[in-house]
Amino acid sequence: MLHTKKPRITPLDIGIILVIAAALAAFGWRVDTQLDYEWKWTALGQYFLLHDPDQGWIPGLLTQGLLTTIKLSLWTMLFATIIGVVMGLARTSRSLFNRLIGQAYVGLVRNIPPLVLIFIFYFFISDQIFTAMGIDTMVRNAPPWVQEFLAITAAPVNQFTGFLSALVTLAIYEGAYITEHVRAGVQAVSVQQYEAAYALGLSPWHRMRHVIFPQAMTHIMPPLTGQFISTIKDSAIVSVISIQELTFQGMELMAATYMTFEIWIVITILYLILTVSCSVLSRYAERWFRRHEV
Amino acid sequence: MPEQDILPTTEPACKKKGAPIITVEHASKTFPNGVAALQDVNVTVCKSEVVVIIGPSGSGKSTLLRCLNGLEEIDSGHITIDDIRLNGNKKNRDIIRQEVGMVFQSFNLFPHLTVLDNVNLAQKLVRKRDDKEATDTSMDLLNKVGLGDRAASYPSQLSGGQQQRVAIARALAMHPKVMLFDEATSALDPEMIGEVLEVMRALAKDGMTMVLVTHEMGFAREVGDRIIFMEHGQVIESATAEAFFENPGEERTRAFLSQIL
Amino acid sequence: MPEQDILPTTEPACKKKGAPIITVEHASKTFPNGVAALQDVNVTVCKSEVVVIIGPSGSGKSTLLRCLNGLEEIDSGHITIDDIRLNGNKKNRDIIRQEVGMVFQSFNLFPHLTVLDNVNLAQKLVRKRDDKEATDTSMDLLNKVGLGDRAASYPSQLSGGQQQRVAIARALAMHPKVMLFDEATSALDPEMIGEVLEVMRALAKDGMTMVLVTHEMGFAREVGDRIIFMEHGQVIESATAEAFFENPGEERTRAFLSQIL
Amino acid sequence: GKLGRQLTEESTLTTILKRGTLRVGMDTFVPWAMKDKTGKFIGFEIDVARRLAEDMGVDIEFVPTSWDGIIPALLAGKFDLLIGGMGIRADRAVKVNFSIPYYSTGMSIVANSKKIPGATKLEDFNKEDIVISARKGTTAAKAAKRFMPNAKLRLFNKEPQAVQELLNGRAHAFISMAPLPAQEAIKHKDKLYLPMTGNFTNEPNGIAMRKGDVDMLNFVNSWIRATKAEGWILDRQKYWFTTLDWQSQVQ
Amino acid sequence: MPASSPAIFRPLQRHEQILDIVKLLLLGAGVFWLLMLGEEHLNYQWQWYLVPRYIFTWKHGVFTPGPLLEGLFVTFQITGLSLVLSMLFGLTAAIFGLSQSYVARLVSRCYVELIRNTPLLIQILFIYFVIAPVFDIGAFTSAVLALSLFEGAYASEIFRGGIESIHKGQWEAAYSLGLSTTDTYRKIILPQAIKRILPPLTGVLVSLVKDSSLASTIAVYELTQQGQLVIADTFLTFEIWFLIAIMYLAVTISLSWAAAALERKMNSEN
Ligand SMILES: Nc1ncnc2c1ncn2[C@@H]1O[C@H](COP(=O)(O)OP(=O)(O)OP(=O)(O)O)[C@@H](O)[C@H]1O
Ligand SMILES: Nc1ncnc2c1ncn2[C@@H]1O[C@H](COP(=O)(O)OP(=O)(O)OP(=O)(O)O)[C@@H](O)[C@H]1O
Ligand SMILES: [Mg+2]
Ligand SMILES: [Mg+2]
Repeated sequence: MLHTKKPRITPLDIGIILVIAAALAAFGWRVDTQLDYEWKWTALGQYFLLHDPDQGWIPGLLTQGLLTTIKLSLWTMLFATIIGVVMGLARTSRSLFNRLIGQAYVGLVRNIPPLVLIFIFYFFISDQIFTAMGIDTMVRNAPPWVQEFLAITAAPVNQFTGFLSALVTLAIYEGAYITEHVRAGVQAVSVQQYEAAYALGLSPWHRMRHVIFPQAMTHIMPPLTGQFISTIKDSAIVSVISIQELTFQGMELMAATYMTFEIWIVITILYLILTVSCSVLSRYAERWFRRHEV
Repeated sequence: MPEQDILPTTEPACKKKGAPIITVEHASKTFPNGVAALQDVNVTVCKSEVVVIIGPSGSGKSTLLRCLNGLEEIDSGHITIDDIRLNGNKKNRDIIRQEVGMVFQSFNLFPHLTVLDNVNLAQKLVRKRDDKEATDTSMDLLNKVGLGDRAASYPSQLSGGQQQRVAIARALAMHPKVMLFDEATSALDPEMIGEVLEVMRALAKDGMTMVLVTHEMGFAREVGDRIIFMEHGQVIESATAEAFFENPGEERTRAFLSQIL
Repeated sequence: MPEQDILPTTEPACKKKGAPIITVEHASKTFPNGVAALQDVNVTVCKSEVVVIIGPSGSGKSTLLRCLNGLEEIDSGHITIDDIRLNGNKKNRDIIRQEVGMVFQSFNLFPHLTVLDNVNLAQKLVRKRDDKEATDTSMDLLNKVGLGDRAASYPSQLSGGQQQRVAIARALAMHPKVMLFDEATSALDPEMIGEVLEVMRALAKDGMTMVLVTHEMGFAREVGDRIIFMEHGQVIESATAEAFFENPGEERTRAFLSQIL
Repeated sequence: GKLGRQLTEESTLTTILKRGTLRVGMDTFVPWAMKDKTGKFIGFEIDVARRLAEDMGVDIEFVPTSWDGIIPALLAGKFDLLIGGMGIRADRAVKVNFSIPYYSTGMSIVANSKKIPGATKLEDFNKEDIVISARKGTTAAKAAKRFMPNAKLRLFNKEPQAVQELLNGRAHAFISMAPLPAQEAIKHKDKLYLPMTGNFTNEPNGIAMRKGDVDMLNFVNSWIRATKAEGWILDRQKYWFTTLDWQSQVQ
Repeated sequence: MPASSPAIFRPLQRHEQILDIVKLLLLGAGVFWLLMLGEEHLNYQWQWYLVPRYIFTWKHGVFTPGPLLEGLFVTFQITGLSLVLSMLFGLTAAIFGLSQSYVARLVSRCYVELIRNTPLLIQILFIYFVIAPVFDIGAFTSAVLALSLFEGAYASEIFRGGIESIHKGQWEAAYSLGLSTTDTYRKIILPQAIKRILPPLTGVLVSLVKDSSLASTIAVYELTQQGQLVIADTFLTFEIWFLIAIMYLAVTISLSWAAAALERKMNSEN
């Protein structure tokens, strides 16, 4: 579309405004007449911050859920990036073996609904692996300061294995997408860069580490930050295996209070705040990675 | 040391200049798509000699150059550089890559590194020089190519001619015994070509062994000790610059020159 | 009809040729980035006149042409074509677009349509001609530009010169009153330029009003009734082709011509 | 002998005592188990589980688990006991061991007074154009299928969603374990009513655990007998199911 | 050797390829063995023989689809309807986003950002429990609506990218011939853009199949919901979940293959 004119009101503007106004009016009218619902916005405050006679001000249910969502997303992103980088490099490697592994991983994970993946992982794979590794006993017998540390950075001891299952599932799921970003990023670096590195006598590791990967990062950054936003969103799905993150806490709260609408709206806004601030941050990160471009 | 008698008659016996540093014997290469890019090529380059390869497009000039530092492998024949055989042995190849500097037509600077880091990188990683030593070498070379003041710039902030000079400095920083230039000026504007040719001229004067592919006949004539004319993957003629331009031995060469000049 | 007395003295009063068909009065345009591409431009083009605009790069030639068929809008001043004002009124603009044909430097053929469909499309959609009528007109024009036998080809199967001739036929099929050519030959190889110039020459002979931007001084001199020289968004000189090349009135024009010729 | 000692050694009971924590699986289900304002679990089943842990002399830990995955989670060892208002049913007993019932309850039904006014018996709901909402995987869903095979069944992951469906007038009735339907009818007097007082099924509820652990089963059964005899369980049942005193803890 | 790998890599020799494939098979066997080990530990009673009846039954020559097959069919219905609708939403949002109207651009931006920045699970539940009762929309329709709004936002970005990738000269040429904006879209821009849009759009289709599983949370009887119900009835937890995963895989992978074939065909046409 060519923008030949300065902005001015077009018939389309008026049409859209009318349609939106009509839709809102219809919604308002129907809510008023059809839906029997008692709004209780003021009751929401205590689910954010609560005054406890013994402990003073403590975070409410929703705040706890929000914190868990943030922690889970951060860890997931860390591990997903590691997985994605390793698998992405495998997918661009010369070895057919590596490429096949990468391909099988991506093909499998990206073609199964995350809901189904989570159930399978939660009940079957992660459970076996964690039990075999004795992680649960390890955490329970850890010194208090370690437990304290885990509680702050991840989850309290009693929810730790569940958290870990969710983390592993999500990391594997998001990792498959990051793998593809990494592959595309690496392949976007021109062959000439390989040749120049080669002609200077750099070893394959140095070539990757100092020449190819830093350049690939410029291409990888935008989709990677996009994936971080997806991770925050996708983490909602682990509520089905009762990880006490934002969506789960919200649903628990609805179960107890029946303030369905208020809570859905608040949760949506909380997710929006998380993801939007994330995309603002990512814009800075991208700019930093592009600093060599004038 | 290769035996002199197996070389074809067109190849000089390195009398004027030093001992042979590059010998290519019966080298052939066919790409997977069936193109025979090199067919029984024999070339000898002596120390401190400047050899210019010319020939029509697709004649195998770039392929020959790329084989010389192991970017491609020949199918049969031998390439020996500074007494080391390029025979698929990884160790040999790694040594040779360090001895042979290459400057590409498209510069191929690392865009994410500053000019200084571009020149420093391989010195530190391959030659294991410390930061100070590497930077000293780099700044010295950058000053030589007239870019000492742009050390902190990124490649994208430089003109094409400046970029190409950085690429030359980068290759020189490894102290190679041989420098290869593949159409090092053909991506440049006329006025930028001048800058780069100046640097190459200085190198030739300093006694650097150089093999260059170029379409600039004037330059070839000026700096080239010897001219090699290729076509269809074969060496058609190899002669001193003077002999080549004044009195080409082959009919084909004459036809080519008449078109170009 | 614009009043004649507001025109600057360099503009002719359309004595030799027909009545004025294009008048540009005090036209100015500044792009959002602050570039003043047109500054108080006054131009009159008479019926059947061939006006050639020349000038250094960035002088506003393309912008002027694009304003003439409403691809850009001027900020102030007036443009009148065939008694219709281009004043931001959508209906006027649509009429003018149909009266004014434009041929672009980069051809801009529709790659997913055959040559015939390229020429047919606007006839059917805008002029509402039925298929037979449109095809007759198209084939007639394609034959005229020497491409009758390529009607079923796709643009990608044609050479640049052929594509440009299709673009001309496509514009002509709308029976425009004025044709605009923006460097219609500069994307072409020398031998293809010939083909296209031939077509334009024929058009000029047939009495088509044409405004063209070109860097081909030889051609400008040959077909141009009048030459307009622009710089920095201003019309520096406007004179008959003969006067312009033999005896340019302005110092700046002389400097420009001495560089080019 | 040796084998007996090994069995004792491997019993969950020993594991719990060694670990010092009893892990109990449940799912949110008002007023059986839910979170209070501070995020602590409260409810009838929670009280039962706490008391059980107390009597064992160990700490308690709750593992909230989605209802449709709760039996696999038990099998997978995510918790030791399932104390979540699980009705004793033969098909479930194929997979897990049930204790003796510690209390009984039954299904009851609540209807929307606008959509289907004046219904008094189950047959009123056994029609093709009737929509009944319930929770996925519960005995309520089973009961609905058995008693009202003609009605359409709409199953959700959680009760509140099923109740919301009823309140929104998109379902005619909601079936769940008593006393939830009755409590809902009280809360929304103007919209909901109880077609019949009392329950239309009677279901014994037991504590579920993994198969093949005789010691654990025996222990739990003994505990139930003793606590029931004390009258404590009935007392708790009264507090949670017939009063609404606990509401202030939630809102 | 895919064309995308840097040319500097020597192509693999035949024996290296075979070696790598053997390595992969060994790895697969190793993973399988580990799984079997874990399974032993699990003490789970596998009852695969009970599973087929939930897919379909074949009695006296009469074919009766089981709940899972019926669920798959509903999944297809949701996917198909959502695909059509999401194309509509996507195209509208894309054209709004590219239009000159300020309000249209704002609406398109808000729509895309809002949808892409909140979880789909929340959107589905929100639409079903908040919007749908107001307008009296059913569960199936709500699912379709939520999914198509969601994928529509992604499709709109694909459309926008495809349309923007068409050279500006095409617009100019069309305008200078006097074509209207609508005609230009219809006859010039979209026919060209479609070739660049179609391959990434097949990705949307695969996402739709996958994401439709979330409709199970609002009581739509699609594949996942049917699976959950079968599990609730039979406690064949692992068998059914694995089976469902395989069913989804079969659908999505064949879609991906079809998409790849389509893309190849389009590339070869040019
Ligand atoms: N990687 C490759 N795969 C297949 N064929 C190749 C490859 N590289 C070069 N060729 C072919 O080998 C022949 C020689 O190519 P080369 O690049 O050496 O020519 P050149 O003399 O450098 O030409 P120019 O002057 O155009 O650079 C050409 O026909 C070319 O198409
Ligand atoms: N869309 C635009 N936005 C901003 N500036 C523009 C735009 N189009 C052109 N310009 C600027 O306006 C000035 C005139 O441009 P124009 O294209 O008319 O020059 P020209 O005479 O056609 O030059 P050339 O001979 O290179 O085609 C230039 O400085 C150009 O950078
Ligand atoms: Mg070459
Ligand atoms: Mg121009």
